Amino acid sequence: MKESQLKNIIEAALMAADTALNIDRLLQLFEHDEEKPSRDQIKEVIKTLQQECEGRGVELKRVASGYRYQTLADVQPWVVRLWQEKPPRYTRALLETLSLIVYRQPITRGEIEEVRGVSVSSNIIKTLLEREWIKVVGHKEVPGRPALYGSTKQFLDYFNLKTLNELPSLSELADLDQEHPELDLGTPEDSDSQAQLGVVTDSGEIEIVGPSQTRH
Amino acid sequence: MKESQLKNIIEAALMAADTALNIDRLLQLFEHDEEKPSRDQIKEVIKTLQQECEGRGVELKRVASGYRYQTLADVQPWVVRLWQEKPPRYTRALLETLSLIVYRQPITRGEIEEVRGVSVSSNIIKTLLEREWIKVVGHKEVPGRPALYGSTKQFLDYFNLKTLNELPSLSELADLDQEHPELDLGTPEDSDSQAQLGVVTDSGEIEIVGPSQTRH
Amino acid sequence: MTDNENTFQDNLQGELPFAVVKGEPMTVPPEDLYIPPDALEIFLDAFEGPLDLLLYLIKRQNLDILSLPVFQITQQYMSYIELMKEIRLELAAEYLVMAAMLAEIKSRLLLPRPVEEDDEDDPRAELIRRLQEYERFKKVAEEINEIPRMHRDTFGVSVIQAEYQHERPQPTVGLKDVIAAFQEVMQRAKMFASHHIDREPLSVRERMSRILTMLNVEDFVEFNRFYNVEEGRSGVIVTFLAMLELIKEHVIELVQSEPYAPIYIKPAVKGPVEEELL
Repeated sequence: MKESQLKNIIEAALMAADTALNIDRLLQLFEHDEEKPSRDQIKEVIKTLQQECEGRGVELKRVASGYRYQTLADVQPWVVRLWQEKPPRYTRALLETLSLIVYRQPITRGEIEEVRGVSVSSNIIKTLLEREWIKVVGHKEVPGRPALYGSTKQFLDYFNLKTLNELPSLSELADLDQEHPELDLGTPEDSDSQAQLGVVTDSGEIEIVGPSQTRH
Repeated sequence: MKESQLKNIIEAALMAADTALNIDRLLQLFEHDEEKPSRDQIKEVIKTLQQECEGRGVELKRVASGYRYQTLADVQPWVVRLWQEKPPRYTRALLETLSLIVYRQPITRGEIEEVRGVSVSSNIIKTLLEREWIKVVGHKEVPGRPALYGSTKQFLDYFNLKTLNELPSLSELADLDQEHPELDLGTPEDSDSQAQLGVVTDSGEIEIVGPSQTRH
Repeated sequence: MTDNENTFQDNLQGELPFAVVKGEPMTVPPEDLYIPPDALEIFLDAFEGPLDLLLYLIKRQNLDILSLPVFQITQQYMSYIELMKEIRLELAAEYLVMAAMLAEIKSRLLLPRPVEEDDEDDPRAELIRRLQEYERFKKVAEEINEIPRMHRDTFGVSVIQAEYQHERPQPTVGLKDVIAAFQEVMQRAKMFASHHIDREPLSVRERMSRILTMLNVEDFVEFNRFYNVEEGRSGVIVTFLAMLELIKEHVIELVQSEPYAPIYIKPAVKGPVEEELL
């Protein structure tokens, strides 16, 4: 197969598909051919196609589940007028719940409520599940065996991300001990020793240890 | 608006839309802009975009209702494999209907429903007719003159049968039933007598007589 | 504690400093903190809970959480709760829990401190930890909201396929499947048929006539009297089916004066319908 033909097939397939396609899926298109392209060849073609998008209104983007052509954010204000309905807006409650699930997965609903200080409506969880942004990844072995939620590939796809590492990092918790050894909590009486928060963060994967984090 | 931006917007819109867009529709995208492009400008941009497709896997095609990007015929054999699902499976309802038509032909839909105890969806009959496994062999002379269905040569071909006589006979089925009333009736492996079927067939044209045909 | 309450009331009346911000006493709440009572509900809706409200109160005064003047914030928070109570707003439990927590902190601050205090029990530290924790996720949620999102900021490209007669794969069927289907349907049909043929002596049609005959004699017959125990289960079923059939044809009616009272059958119309059936 000529390289130009290979390129055309892959371009057309990526444009015609309604989901992102990964290399495996693209390789399958050629499984009946005598002369199958190699994985590297396909990657090479994708690189070329990505370059060809430069300066255009669409890009060939790599997201979690593969590659997809999508319109650029620059042209969005005009393109969005093709559709009558407005894209859905999500409430703060939903976004906060989503953030907790994404950054603290696997997490139970109760644990989300603990951090947010309010109950999480079933509707929010339902919406997130229906959108397939979250899924039940297991159950916590405590009374009631509550579901543990985690994020999905679809969530990453939807937010144009390849991996969780691309998410904004959680702001670091100020270490009360170090920064304010004699913290004045604004009270008449000083408190000279603080709770050990013992929080260790790094962007993406978040591990939290310490007495205040007794989520198991 | 710069021409490059105009081009990008139109390219993105045409690619994102799931239908063809005509010039009017494209003009509408800019109705909130201070500086609206002219009809001619849009036509010009479309011409440029069409040229840019040369040698690629997609083309910007003018169809009756407007312009749309579509994959080139050359790449279709590969692109269609994206949708190549496993062949669907037939439902039990369809198989039962088919078997009644084969064993009890000529039979009306009403008669099939009588035996099955449930109504037969039009879809099932349509599918069987489209598959050319059954055909209308006549009409019953009762009110409404319902169609009488029979099996076809294609049906025999598909199942590698020379004649319907090669089908296991009704009595065989009945015997099995009696011998193993507790069984859910596995399929008989081969059939060497079909005398009791009372079916006189020659492939294609079917005449049926016999005690099992007392459906009124 | 009465002291507290007095202070609290005073604050509401604006006679004492409302808050002390960076050492400066404030006697009037900042304007953006003023909530007309009837807007409270909307106001509450604007917050994602008590932590969010507390964060708001802190932000409005440009305070660092870490130097949180728990005392003043507590006053402020409590005054909101008080306001909510005044207009008898159904208070979200979470807000009240937070109020209790703040009240606890306040009371501790006013009491002499025990020498050995367990850090983990310090409600102030706990509150600050929770506020910080919540704030992180509040922030990151806002950031996530800014990420270009499909259908809002970007759109998938969906190019139409060229005309192409692509053969849809047809399901494959084995002859065995067809035969098995036939056996199944015949078996079912047999069961179906036996109800009609074997129980001929108790035909529904005939039973319908009998019911109507009974109703010819008496206008109003108790439901149970139509059922004859000696006929067994099948007899009961046939009678019941006959009744349902008659009801469907609007020939008879069921009457019940009150729940669990005896059910009576009476003819719906008299005359021609019965004759037709008989």
